[in-house]
Amino acid sequence: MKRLRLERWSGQLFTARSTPARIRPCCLRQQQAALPPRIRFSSSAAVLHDDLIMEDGEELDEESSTSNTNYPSPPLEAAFNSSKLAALHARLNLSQKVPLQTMARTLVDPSADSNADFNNAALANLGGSIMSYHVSEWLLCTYPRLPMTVLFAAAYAYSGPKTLQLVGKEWGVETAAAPGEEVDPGYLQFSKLKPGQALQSQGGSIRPDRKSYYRRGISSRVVYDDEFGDTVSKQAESDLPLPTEHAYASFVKAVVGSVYLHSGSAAAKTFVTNHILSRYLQIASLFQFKEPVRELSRLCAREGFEYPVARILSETGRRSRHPVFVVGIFSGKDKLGEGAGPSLGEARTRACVHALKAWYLYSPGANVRVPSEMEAAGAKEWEPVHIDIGEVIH
Amino acid sequence: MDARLLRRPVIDLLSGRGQCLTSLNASSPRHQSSYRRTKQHLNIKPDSSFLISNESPKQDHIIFNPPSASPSVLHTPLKFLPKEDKRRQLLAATAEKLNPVPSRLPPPVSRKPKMPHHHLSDADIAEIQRLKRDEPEKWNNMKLSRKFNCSSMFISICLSQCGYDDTVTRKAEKARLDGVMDRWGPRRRMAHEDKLKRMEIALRDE
Amino acid sequence: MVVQGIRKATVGQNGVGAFILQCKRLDFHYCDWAGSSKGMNSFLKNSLTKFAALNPQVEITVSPRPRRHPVIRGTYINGREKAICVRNLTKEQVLQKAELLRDANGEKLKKVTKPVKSINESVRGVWSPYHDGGIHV
Amino acid sequence: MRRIPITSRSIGLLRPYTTPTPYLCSICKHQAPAFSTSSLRPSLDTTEKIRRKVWGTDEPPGLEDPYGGLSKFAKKPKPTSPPRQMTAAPQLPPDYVPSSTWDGLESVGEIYEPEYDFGGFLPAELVTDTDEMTAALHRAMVEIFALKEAGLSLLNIPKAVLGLDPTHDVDIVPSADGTQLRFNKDSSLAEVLQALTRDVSLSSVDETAEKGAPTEAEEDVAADRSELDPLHPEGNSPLTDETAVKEQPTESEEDVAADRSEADPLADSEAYMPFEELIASWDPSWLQVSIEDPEIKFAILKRTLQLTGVRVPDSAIRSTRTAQSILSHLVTPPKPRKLIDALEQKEELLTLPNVSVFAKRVTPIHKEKSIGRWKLIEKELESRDLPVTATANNEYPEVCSTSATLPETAGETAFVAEDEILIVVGVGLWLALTAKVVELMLEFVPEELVGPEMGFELEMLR
Repeated sequence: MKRLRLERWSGQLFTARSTPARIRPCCLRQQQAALPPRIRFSSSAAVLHDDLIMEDGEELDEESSTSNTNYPSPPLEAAFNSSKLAALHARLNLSQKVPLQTMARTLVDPSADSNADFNNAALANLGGSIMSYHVSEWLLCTYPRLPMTVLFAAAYAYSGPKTLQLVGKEWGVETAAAPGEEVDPGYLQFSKLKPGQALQSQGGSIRPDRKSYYRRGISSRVVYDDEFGDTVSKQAESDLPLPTEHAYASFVKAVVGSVYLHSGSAAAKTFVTNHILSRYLQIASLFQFKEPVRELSRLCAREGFEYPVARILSETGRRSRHPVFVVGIFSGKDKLGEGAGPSLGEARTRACVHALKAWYLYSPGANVRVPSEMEAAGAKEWEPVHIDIGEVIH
Repeated sequence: MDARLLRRPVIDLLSGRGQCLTSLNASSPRHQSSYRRTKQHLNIKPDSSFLISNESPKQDHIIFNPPSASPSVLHTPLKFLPKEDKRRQLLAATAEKLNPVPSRLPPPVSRKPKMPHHHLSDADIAEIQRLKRDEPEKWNNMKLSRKFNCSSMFISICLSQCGYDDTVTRKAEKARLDGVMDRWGPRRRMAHEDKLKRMEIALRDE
Repeated sequence: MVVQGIRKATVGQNGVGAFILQCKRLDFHYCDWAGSSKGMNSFLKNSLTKFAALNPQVEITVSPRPRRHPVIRGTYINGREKAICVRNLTKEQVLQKAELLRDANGEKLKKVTKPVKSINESVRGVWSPYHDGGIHV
Repeated sequence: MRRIPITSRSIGLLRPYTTPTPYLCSICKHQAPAFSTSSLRPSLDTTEKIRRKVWGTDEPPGLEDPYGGLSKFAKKPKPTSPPRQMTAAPQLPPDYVPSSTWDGLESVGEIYEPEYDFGGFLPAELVTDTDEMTAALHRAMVEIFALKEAGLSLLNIPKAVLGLDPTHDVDIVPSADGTQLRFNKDSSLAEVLQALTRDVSLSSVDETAEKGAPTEAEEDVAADRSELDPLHPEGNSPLTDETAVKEQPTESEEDVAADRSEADPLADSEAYMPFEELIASWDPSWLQVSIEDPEIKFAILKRTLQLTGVRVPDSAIRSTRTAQSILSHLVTPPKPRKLIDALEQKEELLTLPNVSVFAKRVTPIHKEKSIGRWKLIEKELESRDLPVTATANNEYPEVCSTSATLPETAGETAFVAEDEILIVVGVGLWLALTAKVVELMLEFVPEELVGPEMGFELEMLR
């Protein structure tokens, strides 16, 4: 493909790249204005090289230039020639403060480029923290009585790798087949797992109690594990091949991190609210009970309510093949919940599950204030949110 | 607004579209096989709360027509609301009017008389354990619970510490039950499996 | 552990919170020689700048396709493609086709009978015969 | 209804069988019946037939034409011309000799003559360079404003573009009471005017014609010049020089040579100055000079046309008000031949970040390259000794044992794996099959069907 290069490419870009120490400028704080005008036609590296010879009229050393094209990720200046990247930037409605180089960097996974100056590991770490902070503060303030396990599951549903893969795909990001210098910087670059290849062990977790006879309780998960209750692998950054969902997750996190770095915390919060927290989830469907009847009686005992009694609200066809019983759970004279089932036992179980969910899913309102709102200038005085004493233990 | 509320049922009656009133009793000779017939059939009389009567208020008002559906889990019962919640007062005010506390509660599911709680002394518990230790074959849980007037659950808790090794009994009991299940036919087996599945689903509330 | 959490993934609702335009890429193919590309070439020369500036979230590529009819090809976020042959169309008609592709969501065309589609739970719940006060026989 | 062919009609049976019928096509047979029962009658016109029928006789009474007289559609007799009178040939003079060449004869029609040759007033070569065009416009404006300043008629614009440009060092400054020329150290009004008038003098006389002696008009101009002298005394010396040289009534060749030789030293100093620097040396406000006056505008446009050969469209003349607008019409780039050339000029399109424009067709290889798969494909193809692209290498790869049997003329490449055997099916057609398949094939193919072309390889296989 002929490459129409209107700007003059000077040899300095190439000489800078030929330094053996592989020093490339870090893009994190570079501003867009300082860079050459964006005129693009094509982005194939080989043709670029041909044109360089033709336009500059100087003979580049073939051997040296080919030996230098082994960078594992596209160069920084390619970010300005990629229309895909610019379209992605505009599609996410990012501020102009977020430069295209940073955008390009968020798309390079550590498994593609192990150099920490050019991959998104640091950005993803930062963005992941910001995202999980906003998700968890919103969940905790909106549903203050969620059990810890359900809270983990809800956090996973909002910011887990599966969801972030969906988010990344809904942003229109595609994966590159293999990372390399010639790849368009608008593609997500990581080294893919081969079919049938097993996940590499990450070298154990950081938990101090690695022995199998230790009980991995919920409280220890809060302390030692990550925001979803999973163990954190010991090896922080690895350039091993990884599943696609993890690559997408680190990309989305890195975008949040870059928004935070360039536009500030308020913009990052808005971004997380718009793209992550606006997604649809029925939190009521995340519960899996084991012994709801006993749990409800323990709850009533703890809270000082009267002992819950199951009462038949209505029934039909008791002696038929398909009876239906509607059973309500009453504590004293107040109805806590009700459920319908084909047998009295199942109806009672359903009624207890219903009552327990009604307890756990108490919400002070959808627009409850979260602590990060206090960061805004001129925020109202903080009113304490409802804090629950925790789930029922029996 | 008022006029419209009034107009629709009146027009329905006059235009002969009020067949919904009779359709419940009279068996329809035809199936509701067309869109128009279905729509016409579903064109039912509005709830009485929508109708204007002499008691209906003369000013702007809210018509409260609770859904005929099982309540949502997101509607926290009054009892579960925390003390500082603002909805407590509102719900308490409306609950009196809308759901007056019934003078007679519905019948409970299990009519069995409740066992008395916490009436056994340590000596009684030691006696239970001794009986089981001495004559394990004779004293099973049901007999013990009947003798001491307590729940069999309590008996099982007591006996878990009595020192009697019941693994053999358990195994034999399990083998007996498995033998019974092996004799089941396909219909009963399927019904049993379905029941287990339904309980699983009930625990997930799906 | 009493209550277990079930792991699920949230469902995106485009337009609630953030809106992502579903058309992510428009390829304009033209031919320098053939007369059927006349309107397309005029569009590329005159109107593309404005069109591209108005739609920065769409990646736009212009490439020749010699000895073929001019085509606009849209690539969508759901992975599908739509292509429209714009042979012998005028500049304005080409612009209309480009806007059509930009506004499409990539799904196959289907008849929309209900004006509102929602995945939200019904506010009044699913009707149940046991909660209607019952019919007393 | 289907017609009965004429040969099978009963009437046709009347014909004797012995007469051989010549071949007739079916159409002719139908159109011309071979046997006619109607008698031959004299042809009568329709009116006559009807008249006979009406009257029932063959000689109907009355006029042939019932309306009497001759119809006006009837052919009128041609007026007979009087017979041509024969006249005697004129008497030639006794000394008449027919000429054998055309010398001295009156010429009629288009015959090339040098004096009829139309010499256009436009230069033969159009100016395309932007800077040169700008300089020409500047020169034209300086000259026109100089003429105006001197109070001369604007019709004095010389016809031909001659001589050097004395206007390099003149600035055009818009001022409140009109446009003014500001002469810097290397120029003067007189010099400009002198160059102009010299051009006038040169152009007034035809170049091809002799211009040895100064004509009356030139003397008038010289007198004009002498009047201007007191105004600009510093322009005196070149002026006198000029006239001195010119007034020498020498041979024309010398005059022209002198003219040129005089131009050289002046040109030396300025001609080597690039146009960019020249334009940069001028006060940029000259582009904003108002040329509302139609007379001036016309004169400037005319002079620019002479200098550059580029015509400003009539529709644009009305809307031009400044030098800038004239320039914008003059320096319009040539029409691009390809769309990509047109897009290249659209800076705002190319600077849009979401647009990429390709000059050549985007092939699958480019797509694979952009997602990084091409290097894998290349590696895999090379590891199998396969050509990367169709045109990459046309050499045959290593073929295990059958390489000698490959047809030499085939331009394609055959790829045979190690466990496969090549079978030539026809010229340029071959199959690569595994040995097992070939054995199976041989079981089912009868011996006699294995022809000599095929048997070559099959024998080798056995």
